[in-house]
Amino acid sequence: MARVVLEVRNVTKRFGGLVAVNDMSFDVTQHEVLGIIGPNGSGKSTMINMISGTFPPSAGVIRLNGQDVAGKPAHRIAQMGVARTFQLVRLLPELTVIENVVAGAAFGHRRRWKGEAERYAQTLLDRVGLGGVMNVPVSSLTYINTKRVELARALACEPEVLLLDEWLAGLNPTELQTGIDLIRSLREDGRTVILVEHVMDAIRSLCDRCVVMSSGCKIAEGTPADVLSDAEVIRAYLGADEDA
Amino acid sequence: MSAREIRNLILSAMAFGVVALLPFYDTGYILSIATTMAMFTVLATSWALFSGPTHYISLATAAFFGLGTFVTGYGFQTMPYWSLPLIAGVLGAGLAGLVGMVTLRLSGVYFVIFTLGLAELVRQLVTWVQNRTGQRGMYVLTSITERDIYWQLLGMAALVFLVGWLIGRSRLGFALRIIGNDETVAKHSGINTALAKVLLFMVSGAAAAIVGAMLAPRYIYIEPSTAFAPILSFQVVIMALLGGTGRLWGPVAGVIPFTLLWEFISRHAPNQTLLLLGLAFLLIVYVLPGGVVGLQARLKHRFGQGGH
Amino acid sequence: MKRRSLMTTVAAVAVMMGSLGAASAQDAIKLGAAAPKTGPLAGGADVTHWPAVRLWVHQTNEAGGLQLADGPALIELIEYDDQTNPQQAIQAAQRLATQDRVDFMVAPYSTGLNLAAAPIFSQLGYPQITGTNVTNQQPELSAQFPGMFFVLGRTGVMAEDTAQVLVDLRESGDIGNRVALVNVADAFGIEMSGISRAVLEENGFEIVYQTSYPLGTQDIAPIIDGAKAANPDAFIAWSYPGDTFALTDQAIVQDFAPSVFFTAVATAFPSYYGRFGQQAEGVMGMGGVNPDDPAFQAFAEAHQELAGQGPDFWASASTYATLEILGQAIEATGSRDRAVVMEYLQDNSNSYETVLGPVQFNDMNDNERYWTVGQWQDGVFRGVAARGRDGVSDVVLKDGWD
Amino acid sequence: MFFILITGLLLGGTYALIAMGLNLQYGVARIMNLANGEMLVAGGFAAFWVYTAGQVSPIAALIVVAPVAFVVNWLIYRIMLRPLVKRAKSRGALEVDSILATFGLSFALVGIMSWMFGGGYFNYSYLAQRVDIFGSSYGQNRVVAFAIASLIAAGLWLWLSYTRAGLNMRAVAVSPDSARLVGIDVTAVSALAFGLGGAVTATGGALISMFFTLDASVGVLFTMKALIIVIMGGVGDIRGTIVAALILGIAETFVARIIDPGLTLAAAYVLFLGVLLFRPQGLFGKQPT
Repeated sequence: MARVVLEVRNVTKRFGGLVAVNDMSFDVTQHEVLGIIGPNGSGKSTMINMISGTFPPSAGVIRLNGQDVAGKPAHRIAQMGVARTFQLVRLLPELTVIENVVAGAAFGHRRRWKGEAERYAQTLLDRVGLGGVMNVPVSSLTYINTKRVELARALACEPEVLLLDEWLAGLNPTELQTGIDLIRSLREDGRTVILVEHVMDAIRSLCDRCVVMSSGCKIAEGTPADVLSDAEVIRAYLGADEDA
Repeated sequence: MSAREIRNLILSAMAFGVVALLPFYDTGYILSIATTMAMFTVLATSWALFSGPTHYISLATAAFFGLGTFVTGYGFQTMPYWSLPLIAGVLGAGLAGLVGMVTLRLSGVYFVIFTLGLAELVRQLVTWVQNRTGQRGMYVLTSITERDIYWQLLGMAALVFLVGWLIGRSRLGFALRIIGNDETVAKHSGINTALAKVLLFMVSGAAAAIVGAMLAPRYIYIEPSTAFAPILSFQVVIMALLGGTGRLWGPVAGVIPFTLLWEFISRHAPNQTLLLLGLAFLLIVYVLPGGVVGLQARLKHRFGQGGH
Repeated sequence: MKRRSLMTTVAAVAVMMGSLGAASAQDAIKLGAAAPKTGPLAGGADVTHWPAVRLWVHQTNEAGGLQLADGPALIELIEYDDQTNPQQAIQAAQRLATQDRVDFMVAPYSTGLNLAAAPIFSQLGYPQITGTNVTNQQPELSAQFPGMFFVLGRTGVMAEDTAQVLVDLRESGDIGNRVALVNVADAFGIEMSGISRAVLEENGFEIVYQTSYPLGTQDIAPIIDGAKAANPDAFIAWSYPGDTFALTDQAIVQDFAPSVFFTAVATAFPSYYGRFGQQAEGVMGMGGVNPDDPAFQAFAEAHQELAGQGPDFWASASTYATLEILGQAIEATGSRDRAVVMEYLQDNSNSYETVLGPVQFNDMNDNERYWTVGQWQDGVFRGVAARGRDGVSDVVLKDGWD
Repeated sequence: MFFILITGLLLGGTYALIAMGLNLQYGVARIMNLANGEMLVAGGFAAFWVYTAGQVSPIAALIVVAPVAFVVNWLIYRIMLRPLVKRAKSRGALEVDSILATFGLSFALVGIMSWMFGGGYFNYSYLAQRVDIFGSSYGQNRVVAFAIASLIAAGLWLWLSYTRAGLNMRAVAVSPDSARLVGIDVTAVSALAFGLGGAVTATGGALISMFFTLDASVGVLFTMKALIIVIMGGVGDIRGTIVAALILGIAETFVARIIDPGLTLAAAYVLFLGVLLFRPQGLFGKQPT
C-alpha cells in the first residue's frame, strides 16, 4: 500500500449561510494523480483553496504527511510542500519568464537561491518545453506558454502535492493534446497531483482515481471509468446542465 | 558581483564623495537647498524601498519623522548626541512594525488613508500628552550647524542606498517584487508576505525617524504641528513618484528637479507659489507618467538600447 | 479685498520688472521679508504682518527714504511666502541673504517660524527684531542668538497680567473665585495655560473647569457647555483665531456670560468686532493699545488707507515698531552695514521712538514695556493692563451678550 | 445627555455635508479627490462674498453656488481627470494618478483663492441667534445646516434608489466594467457623479461658512475629515457616509464633553482606524470577493 500524502477528513466550508463544501473526506497517496470533478459550483475550487491555504476550512482536518495544515497560512502550506496553479493563469507580469519560475524555487518546499535556483528553473523550463524563451517578458507569451510557465513555477517549489486547478481549460484542441501529454509526463515522473478538471478526456487518460463532488458533497469516488458511469454522477451533471 | 555592479558601486561612491565636498564650496544658500535635497533623498528613497515593489502608498512618513524630531527634542540634553538617531531608528522601526502587523492586510486606498490617519493620531496623542504634562514647545538649542546636518544626511543616504541595494539582491527584495506583482501568487509560492512587508515598512519607518532626529537641530523649535505636518508625507510621495520607484536611483531623480522647481517658483513668484506649484504638479502627472525612470525606459526603448 | 490683493500683485510684478530692467536703483536699501502667504498661519499674517510691513516701507519711501551718511536711500521690499513651513522659512531667509543680497530682513511671523529662522539670521549676521514672537526663553535665545530682539513681550508676563486683572476685580468685589481655563493644545496654549493656572492658584482662585482642545477645532459647543456647567466668574481661553471666533460664537449661542470673558489671539482683530459687533463689548484678549495715543491713531488711519483694513490692536503695531527700530538704527549709524547697525542695536543704552511709545532693549534684547491685556470698549480694543506703558484703561465687567 | 446627542447630531450633519460629495466622487467616479476641501472652501467663499457684498442669504446663494460648482466639477472631470481614467491600466494605477493630480489641483485652488481673496480669515454672522431644544441652546445656523444636510441626504438617497440615472450611478459604483456591458455610458455617469459631488461639497461649504471661520488654506482639514468619513462609511454608499458622519459627530461630542476635549480628534482617528481594521470595507461597504 502506497503512503498517504494528503488526508482530507470531514472538511466543511461555510460562507455565511452557504455551505460550499460539506463534510468532504478523501486521501491522496504518493505518486497518484487524483481527479476532483463535478459540475460548476460543486465546491471543487473551494476544496483546492482550502488545501492550499487560501482560506481555512470551517471544520475538519487536512493532513500533509501526517501534519495538520488546515487553517495554516498559505505560505506555510506552500513551504510544507503544496504547490498550485490557478484557474485563471496568474503570472508575475513585471518579471521575465525565468524569474517567474525562480519565484517558485526561491521560497517553496525546497529552497534554492541565486545560481542554483536559476539552473533549476532552466531545467524545469526545458521540462515544460520553454527552454528557448527564458528571458522574454511574460506579456509576449502565447496562452499555452503562460500555462507552462505557471506549471514550471509550481514545480519549482518541488512540492509533495501539486494542485492543478483547471489547468487545461481554455486550450484549443492541439494545445490540449500537448497539455495532456505534459501532465502525463509529470505522472510518469512519479509526482503526486490533484487535478481539478472539466475535460473528460483528460480525466480518463490521466487520473488514477476520481472524487466526484456535487453541491459541496462527495457523491462518488473510484476509477474514472467507474465514477463516470455512476448513475448519481450522471444525474448530477445532467441536472447541472439543466440549470445552466 | 558583476563587473557592472562593481562599476556602479564605484561610481556611486565617487558621486557621494563629490557631493560631500559641497560645504567647502558654499555654506549658505546652496548648502541649505542641498540639505533639503539630502533630507528628501533619504525620505523618498527609503519610502520607495517599501512602496516601490509593494505598490503600497504610505502617507505615514510624517509620523515617523515627527517621532524622530521628538526623540532629539527630549533627549539632546541628557543623552549623547550620536545615540539619538539610533534611538529614533529603533523607535521608528518599532512603531512601523506594530502598525505594519495590524494594517498591511489592508490594501490600496484603505492603506493610504490608514497611514494618513495614523500620522494624525500620533500627532494628536503627542499633543495631548504634552498638554497633560504641561510640556511646552521644545527648544533644541545646539551647536550643530547645517553643515553637520548635511553630512549626517549624506551618510544616511549612503546607508539607505546600500541597504536598498543589498535588499534588491536578496531573497527579501525578490519576494517584495513578487508581492508587488501578485500577492496571491507570492503566498502560494511560500512567501511570508506579511513578514516581508512588515520588515520593509520597518526599514522605511526607521529611516524616516532617523532623518527626523537629525533635522531637529535645524528646526530649533519643535512642536507637533510642524514636526508632524502631513504635507511632508505628501511631498515624499510626490517626489518619489516623480522620479519613479522601479529603480533605486529613481526617487533621487525626482527629489533634485522637484526641489529646484519648488525653489525656483518660491523665488520668482512669491505670491503665486502654490498656484504654480499645483500647475507644475499637474504637468508632471500628465507628461511624466512613470516618473523619470519611466521616461528613461521609454527613451531607451525608442533608441533601441534596451535589448536584453 | 480682491482689488487690494490684485493691486499688490501688480505692484509686485512692477517691482520685479523694474528690478529686472536697467538701473535697479543702486542706492535702494533692500529689505527682505519671508512670512506666510499660504498655510495655517496665512490668515493671521494677512491681518497682522504684511500690511504693517508694507505700510512702513510705503511711508518711509513717501518721506524720501532713510537718511544714510551719504544721502537718502529708498527701501526696496522683497517678499517671499514661507508657506507656514519652517523648512521653507529657513530656505527663504537663505535666499534673501545670499541670492537677493538684501541689506536687512524683516523677522518672520509667529513664534515658531521666528525660532526656525533664528540660526540663519544669526549665522548671516542679520538683526532679527521680532514683533510676533512671544516666548519665555529670552535669556537662552539672546545668549545663543545675540542678534535676536524681542518686542512683543514674554509669555509669563502676559499670563501673569491676565491673572492680575482677575485678582484686581476680585479685590474690588466684582467677581468671585471661580475660573474656567481652556487652551488650544499647542505650545503656545499649553505654556500660557500652565502659567495662568499656577498664578491663579497662588492667588487663591479656584479652577472649576480646565481643558484643552486640538489645534484647528471649531466645534467648540461641548467646551462651552462644560464651562457653563461649572458656573465660573471668569472664562479664560488661550486660543487661536479660528477657535477664538468659535468660542465666542458658542458662548453667545449658549448664553454663557461670565463677568470676565477672555479669548487670546485674534480677539484684537478688527474683524472680531466686525463679526460680533455690540456683543464683543467687554470681551478681553491679549495685547491692547492706547487708542487715545495720537501716534497709534495716525498709524491706524494710514493702515486703513493703505491696506483697506484697520490694524489689529496688538501685534500690528509691534510689527510696525520692529521696522521703526530698524530704520532708526540705520539712520542713527548712517550706515547700511549690518555689523554697524547690529552693534547699535545691541547697545542697550539706545532707545527708539515707536508707535508703541519708547522702546529700549535690556541685556536680554528684551523690550520690557508692552501691553498685556486689552478689552473691547465702545468699539475699540483698549489696553487694560500693561508693563511700563501709559494710558491704561479701567476694566469693565462683561454684562451678558445681549 | 440630550445636549450631547443633539450637539453630536448637529456636528454629524456638518460632517455629512463635508463628506457626501466625496463619496459620490470616489464611489462612482473612482477619483480620490484630495481637492475636495478646497471646493468646500470655495463654496464658503462664494457664500461669504454674496452675503457681504449683496446681503444675500447664504441659503439663497445656494441657487447659484450649487449649479456653478456642478459645472466646474463636471468640467474638471471631463478635461482633467478623464485622460487619467483612460490611461490607467488598473484601479490601483488610477488611484495613484488621481491622488497626484487632485493634490496638484488642491495646491492650484488654494493659490487661486488666496490670490483672489487674500489669505485672511473669512467669517460673518448669519442666523447666529440661539434656538432652544430640550432646554439647551444651539445655533440657528447649525440647525438650519443640519436640516438642509438632511434634505440633501434624503434627496440623494431617493434619487439613487428610485431613478434610472440613480440606478446607473449605483451600477457604475459597483462595477464600471459590468455597467459598460449593459450599455451604461460610464464616462457620462462618472462625470455626472463627479459634478454632482462637487455641487454637494460646495453647498456644504456655503452652509458651513455660516458658523466656521474659513481661510484659503484651511481646505485640507476638511479633506481629511471627508476621507475618514467616506472610508468609514463604506465607499459608494450614501447611507454609510451619513451613518459614519453621525457616529463621528456624536462620538466626538461625547469625548469632548465627558472625557477630554483634547482627545476629540484622537478619538475620531481611533474610531476610524478601528473600523478599518475590523471592517476594512467600511460600515456599509460590500465584502470584496
